[in-house]
Amino acid sequence: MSAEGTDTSSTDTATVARGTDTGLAETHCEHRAESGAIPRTGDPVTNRWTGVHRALRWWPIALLITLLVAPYSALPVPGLLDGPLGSPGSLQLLALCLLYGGLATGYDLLLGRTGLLSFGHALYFATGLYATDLGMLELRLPFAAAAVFGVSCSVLLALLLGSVSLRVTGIGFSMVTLAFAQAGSILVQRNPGGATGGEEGRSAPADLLPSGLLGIENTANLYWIAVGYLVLTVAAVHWAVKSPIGRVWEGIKENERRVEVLGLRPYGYKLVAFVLAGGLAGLGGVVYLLLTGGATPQAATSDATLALLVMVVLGGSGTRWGPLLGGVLYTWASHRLGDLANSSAVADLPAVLRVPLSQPLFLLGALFVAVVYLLPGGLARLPARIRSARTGRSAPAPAGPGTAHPTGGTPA
Amino acid sequence: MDTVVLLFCTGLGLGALYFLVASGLSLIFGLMDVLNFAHGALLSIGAYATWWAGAEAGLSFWLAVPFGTLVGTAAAVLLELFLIRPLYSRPRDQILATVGVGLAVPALLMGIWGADSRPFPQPELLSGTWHVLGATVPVNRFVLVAAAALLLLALRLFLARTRYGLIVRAGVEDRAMVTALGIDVRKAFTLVFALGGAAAALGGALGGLYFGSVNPGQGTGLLIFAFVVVVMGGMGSVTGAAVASVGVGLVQQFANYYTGAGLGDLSVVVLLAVLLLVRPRGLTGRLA
Amino acid sequence: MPARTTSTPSASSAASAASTSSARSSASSSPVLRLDGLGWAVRGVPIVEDVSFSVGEGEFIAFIGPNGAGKTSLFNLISGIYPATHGSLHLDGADITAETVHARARRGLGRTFQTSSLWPGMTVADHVRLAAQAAAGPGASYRLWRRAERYEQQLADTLERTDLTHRADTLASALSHGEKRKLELAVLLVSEPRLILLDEPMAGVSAEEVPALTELIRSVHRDLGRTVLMVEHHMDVLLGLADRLAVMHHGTLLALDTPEAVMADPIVQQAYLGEAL
Amino acid sequence: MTSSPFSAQRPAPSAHSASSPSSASSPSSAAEPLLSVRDLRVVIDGLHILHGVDFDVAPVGVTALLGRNGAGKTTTVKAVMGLVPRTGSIRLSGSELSSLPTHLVVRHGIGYAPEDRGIFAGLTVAENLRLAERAAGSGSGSGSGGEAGEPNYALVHELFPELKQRAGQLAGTLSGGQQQMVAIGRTLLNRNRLIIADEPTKGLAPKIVAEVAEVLARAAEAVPVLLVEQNLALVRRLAGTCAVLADGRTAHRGDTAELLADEEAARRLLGVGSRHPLAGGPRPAAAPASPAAPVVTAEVKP
Amino acid sequence: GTAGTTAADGGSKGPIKVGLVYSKTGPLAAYGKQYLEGFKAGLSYATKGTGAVDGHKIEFEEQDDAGDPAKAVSAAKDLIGKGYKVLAGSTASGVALQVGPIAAQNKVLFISGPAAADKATGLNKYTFRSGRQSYQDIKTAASFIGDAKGKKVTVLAQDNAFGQANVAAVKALLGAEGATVDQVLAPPSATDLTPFATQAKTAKPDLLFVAWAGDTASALWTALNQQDVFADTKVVTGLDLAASYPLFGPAAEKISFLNHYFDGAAGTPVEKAMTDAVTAAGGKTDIFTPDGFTAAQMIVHAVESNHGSADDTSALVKALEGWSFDGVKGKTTVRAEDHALLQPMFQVRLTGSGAAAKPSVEKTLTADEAAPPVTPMAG
Ligand SMILES: Nc1ncnc2c1ncn2[C@@H]1O[C@H](COP(=O)(O)OP(=O)(O)OP(=O)(O)O)[C@@H](O)[C@H]1O
Ligand SMILES: Nc1ncnc2c1ncn2[C@@H]1O[C@H](COP(=O)(O)OP(=O)(O)OP(=O)(O)O)[C@@H](O)[C@H]1O
Ligand SMILES: [Mg+2]
Ligand SMILES: [Mg+2]
Repeated sequence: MSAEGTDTSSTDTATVARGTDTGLAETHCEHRAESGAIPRTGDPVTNRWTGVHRALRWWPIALLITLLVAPYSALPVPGLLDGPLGSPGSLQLLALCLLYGGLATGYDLLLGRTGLLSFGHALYFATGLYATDLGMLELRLPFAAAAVFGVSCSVLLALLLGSVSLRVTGIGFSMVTLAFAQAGSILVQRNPGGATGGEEGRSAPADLLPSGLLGIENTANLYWIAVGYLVLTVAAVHWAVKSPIGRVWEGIKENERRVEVLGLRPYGYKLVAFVLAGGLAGLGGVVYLLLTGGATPQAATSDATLALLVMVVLGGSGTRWGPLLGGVLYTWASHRLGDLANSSAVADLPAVLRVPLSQPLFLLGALFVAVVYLLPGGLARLPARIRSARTGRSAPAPAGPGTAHPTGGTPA
Repeated sequence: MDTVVLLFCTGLGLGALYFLVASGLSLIFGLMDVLNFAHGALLSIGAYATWWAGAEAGLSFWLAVPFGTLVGTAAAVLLELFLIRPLYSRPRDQILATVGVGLAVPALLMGIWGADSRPFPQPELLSGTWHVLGATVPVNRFVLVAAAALLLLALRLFLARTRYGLIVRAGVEDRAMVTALGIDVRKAFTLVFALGGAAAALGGALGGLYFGSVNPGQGTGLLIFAFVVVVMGGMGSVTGAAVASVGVGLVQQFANYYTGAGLGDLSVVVLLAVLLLVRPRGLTGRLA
Repeated sequence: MPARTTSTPSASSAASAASTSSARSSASSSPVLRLDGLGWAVRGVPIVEDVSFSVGEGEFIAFIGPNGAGKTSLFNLISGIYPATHGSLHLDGADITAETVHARARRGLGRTFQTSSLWPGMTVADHVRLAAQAAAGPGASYRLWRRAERYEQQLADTLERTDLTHRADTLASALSHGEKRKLELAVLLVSEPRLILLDEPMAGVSAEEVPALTELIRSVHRDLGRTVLMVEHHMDVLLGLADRLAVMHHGTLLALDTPEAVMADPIVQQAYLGEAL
Repeated sequence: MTSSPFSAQRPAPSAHSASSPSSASSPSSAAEPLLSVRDLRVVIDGLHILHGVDFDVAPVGVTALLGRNGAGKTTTVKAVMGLVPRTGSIRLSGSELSSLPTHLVVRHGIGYAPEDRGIFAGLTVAENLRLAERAAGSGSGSGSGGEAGEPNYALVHELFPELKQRAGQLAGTLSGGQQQMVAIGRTLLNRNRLIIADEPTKGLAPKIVAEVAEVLARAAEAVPVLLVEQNLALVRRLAGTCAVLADGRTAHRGDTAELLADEEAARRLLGVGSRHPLAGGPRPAAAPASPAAPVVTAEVKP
Repeated sequence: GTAGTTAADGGSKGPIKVGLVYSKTGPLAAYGKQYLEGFKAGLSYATKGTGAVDGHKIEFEEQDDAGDPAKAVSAAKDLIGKGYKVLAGSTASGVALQVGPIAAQNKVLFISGPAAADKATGLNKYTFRSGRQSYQDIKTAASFIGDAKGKKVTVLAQDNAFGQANVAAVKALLGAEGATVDQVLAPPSATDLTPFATQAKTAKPDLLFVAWAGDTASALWTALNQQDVFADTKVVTGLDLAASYPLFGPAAEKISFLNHYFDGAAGTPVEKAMTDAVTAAGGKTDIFTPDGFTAAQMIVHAVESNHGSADDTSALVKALEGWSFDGVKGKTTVRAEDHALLQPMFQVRLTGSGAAAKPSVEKTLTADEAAPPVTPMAG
């Protein structure tokens, strides 16, 4: 890709010089439309890895096809799933896994792509969930309209609260988002005007849901919706991240000040990320409503956000597939760890082991600590770490003996 | 009038409870830049240890509280040595690791002692009431206020008078220069964590008095308000945390009572948002 | 060291000289940048004090001064990273004292940082693309979706100019320090700023690479006609480039004059060069 | 170590010895060096700041570390202290320091007065000093001694009576010179084997410069000093040997007096007047032109 | 009665599969444990120790919902997908209200457990309950007041769905009888309840009904005691599981309790059978053991009426609607109209406080006295 550019350099100097006269950067960018010579370099990975890797590049498609046909399969997956792949129970669990994979991917738009540590993402998820449910229950909207209403509510709320909380940065931002989400959670619990049903939640009205989404025999449809949500989220996030805006996000994540010095206002870009992530979470709430048949306040708690955080970190924040992987694994684990916790294998253990092992949340917390500690970068970076360990080049050079430096800082 | 007095006194008590939790949080953040999500867990550990010593092991309340505080301190030291210290160079991972501990510890407590509240030993001396200007105020609120005031005083004395306090104050300003004077800052970190843990555990023990019971989620429940207090007080400032604690406690108590729907929590949230927007560095101006 | 007492006449004479002694560019044009009594204090402690001067179109001013003299702080004030606590700042006649960092950048103020300030996880090409996008304005982020290829030409040219073409797909974190310095310049160039602030562009660059980098900076100044302010400790580099030399000391502008005059100034020698022989 | 109490007062050589600057390999001091630094390299954020610095600190008197602005002097000193990640060898009387964290380096008996003084602005003067106290027991784990006994407040207060008067004042409100006193005072408080002072006269009024010089000279009687300094008059006055850094490398090592006497070498290495002949031509080496001159004449009393 | 004399061929016919979706872990794990113990005892009792009906063995699979409705829904779908026609459990109201509709959509029988939400009554044709509902609690509470006319009743509750429902129910019930009903609502997250205790005291009601759930109960009782609310007001609240008795602190003896059940409350033969079975299994009967027991009774009855088949859910529903039987607490009826479970309730006092607190029945309300009004069946 280097060759094409070479011969045009002299003319370009002139262009640049001409640009100077106009003074403002905006204008001269327009008159360089002439020679769109070099192809967009695209994904850097493709340039580094060729051949086999190019073929392997299609694995997401293969995976998607596998996911799509899963309901037709009676394949037993002992240990992983309680029942054959295509059974309603398995499909329901898989659908939840995929939903959370999508939610985590959306959340990582903030954490891993823009560097925003939000502790209040569950609020937008819960907004989509409750607004859709209430749209049907209270406004008697048909499902599709209620879903649009629900997602719009999340988007608007994200826009409103995002524009406030993004005015502070760092830990302040985390705390404000946490506080807002806490307020939301309290509001839901408080059952204002009987709307949210408080701690009991509200189940979705069966009469307003499409009949194809009701009943156990239609679990596959719900599953496909979850697949659709995941594909949509992943596509939206990947597309956005690859887009020019995504480049700005990456810049903001890595060095916000530097982006500002280029003349871009990070606030707006962060807000876009916040609203997009909020909207995707809201849409996730709609899917969740379908999957669980109702809205319950657990969805709005700060624990729900923490769960997303755990998923993202588990899988690998800022990586392409990590959050998805983390979301799927976490959801699967939190459903199946319960089985482990209740299994007879655990019940027969001495109390020192049995008591902690019978607490799924303990297992999750401990697992999380272990991942943070042992797998910096999450599961998605594991192959790269193994590869670099094998080739002997410990990639992120763990500072040599001379760098022993307890505080990591230098006198300013 | 007596209602206002009552609200004021109990609001102070609530603020004192927040301060007991937030002081350690603030101290740890100030020196180490670690937002300790496991702080609620330390509180719960202190509360359960006190409860265990008092109710199960049959110790008197006056011995149970130091015991609980000691256990909480030990837990904090272990946490610092084994979890935080290896992650010194990875600040965000430190936060995440404490999140994990914050999830695991309450679950463990639940596994051992069940999810239900356990009645907390209440010494006769502290279960009565005092009459203040026509209001009947529970004595333990004053105990909390006194404990918080003592803690504030002790922390200020520690910071002002002791060598380690000196190290902590200097470390907040310039960590590297402290090491350049031949001081092992890591020891100060462990100490600060221990202190924070002790304060949290004491908060847990006295929180048991306040709630009359202990349950696994108690610490985590208080943590969010402690965070709010720390941020409002200006991260790292113990005095700022004290001021913010009192403010939050009073606002919450009055708002809970006087607004029909009980908007106490919401008003605190709004207070935080407004304060951060007006003064992004909190009350005392340290950089958030 | 009587720095403070003597600085006033020295600096003010320099400021008055700015309009006349500005170099090859049209002396008649109004100054690109004008500082009036600019100052910045942290908790009452002055870091930059009462700095006044103006920069003519196409001029090249080099800043020298001991470590901690406030050179970087002055650049931070000019680029808006620090808010001025005193004085005012005009870019092309417009008062920008209260403007944000990005607003100033949109007016054509570009800078590099003393410590390479890049996006370690982004490729070289993406750095340049991002800068091009920024130069095209916020709206370009959206427009670019449709017309991304237009900017590829600009990308190729910039990489060519900074000799980074072969590193286009390398992550910034994997570059050598000299390449990072070049990339900083590339990022700067592609946004085609009107006024360039370079903070120690040679810092950490090995001796072999210094001449090439110097040439690059020279071409930016001479060939592209950019106005440049540069902090540098390498005297040989800046003496070959600068039209005027500014000496910072204790946060004040000790002197601003032709290199020859400045180097001959005993006060400067005293304060900066440690001349005592 | 205190065998040569007046080692700081080497007679300024009057003769122009034609020592070639390239013969930097052998330091002039015959004795075993106290601190010996070899191939010190520092990379910060990918920037190579030191590319291999070699120098020795003589066991007595003052050793100067010279170089133009930005040459890497401060970085070298920070690397010795372990304040920046470093590679290479740093040996203090035979013990290797290059892998030690800062506080252990200090406990080997090094007092450090950083370039920016490293004063804790929010602490009082007394507290700043108190923080620097190293009790005899605190060195446990450092292996070698180098510190014992009570903090020597008497010495500090004798040298800087002002610090006693201003004990309760917040250090941040001190003048630059007073802050410098605190910084140097901190290094004198403990019985150190080496004191590293990074531009201790920077930003000081001439009168104070003279005082600081005197203090350094006195300190050097008891403890060897590694001095980073731009004030060549001061260097000439105090330092027996020196090392000159340029672009993060050692460019010269040798006798200070010889170097400063060699007009051409001094210009080339220290950048003084090399590219721009000074207005009045080269000044006579013996005639100090700076206001810091009183240093030279200040009588240093034992 | 049962027809199953053929214990020998118990395994020869296809088993009846029952899914239990309840809180094995999570905040309500203690209730879940009681429920399960009761269910096992009830199954053994109703099948006369055979564990089979008409030769069809009753097999039950446990699924943990950890109190999370989403998990419960997944578990329910899993079970239904595996062909389960009968579900039971639901320790938490949220779970009952989410699983109920799933059961209806898939036409399986669902017998809700300890979940007290009134909404679960009349939720749909397929949903039943084996425990009491809030309204029955409130009726029991109201029974303390005697003639309500002209009396002043204050409800002290948390401002959440549970509290609001209680306020509404008391208003509907006692308001209609001529009492003036007002409320003191505290935010659910409020930790300092002293001001609300004074508010309740200032209201000077004849009867203070405290509807409280959650971790602040102890703080509330301490506050009420300290503010001396008991001096001139009758205070009524629900008596929860035995572990909670000490939480009332010194106030324990001053409170009038309404109670669903406590160990030894009923004194019926069925209760004895239950207690014996549970004790033999190493458990301890408590407030929600009867809910499990009753659920097992209902399931066995429904299957029995269909000759050992659970395939026709409508027939199961038919069999249960209007069924009256001897339950743990006495005569118990499944009301046909809305599937409310009419059952006796208790007025209880505690003697002693702290760990020594012991409950004793003051008065037993008959099933009819405690019956909730009929709710029209929703769907
Ligand atoms: N944000 C800040 N807060 C407090 N003090 C600051 C801040 N930024 C800079 N300073 C102080 O201001 C002084 C000037 O620093 P500056 O970075 O501008 O110096 P410089 O001339 O660029 O030095 P160098 O050549 O070392 O880069 C220093 O003493 C520094 O410690
Ligand atoms: N943390 C850092 N990051 C990037 N560059 C640095 C850093 N510290 C020092 N430098 C650069 O390394 C070079 C050497 O700096 P150093 O402070 O060691 O010089 P010095 O010889 O002490 O200069 P002076 O005499 O002005 O104090 C300078 O160009 C400086 O800008
Ligand atoms: Mg600088
Ligand atoms: Mg220096």
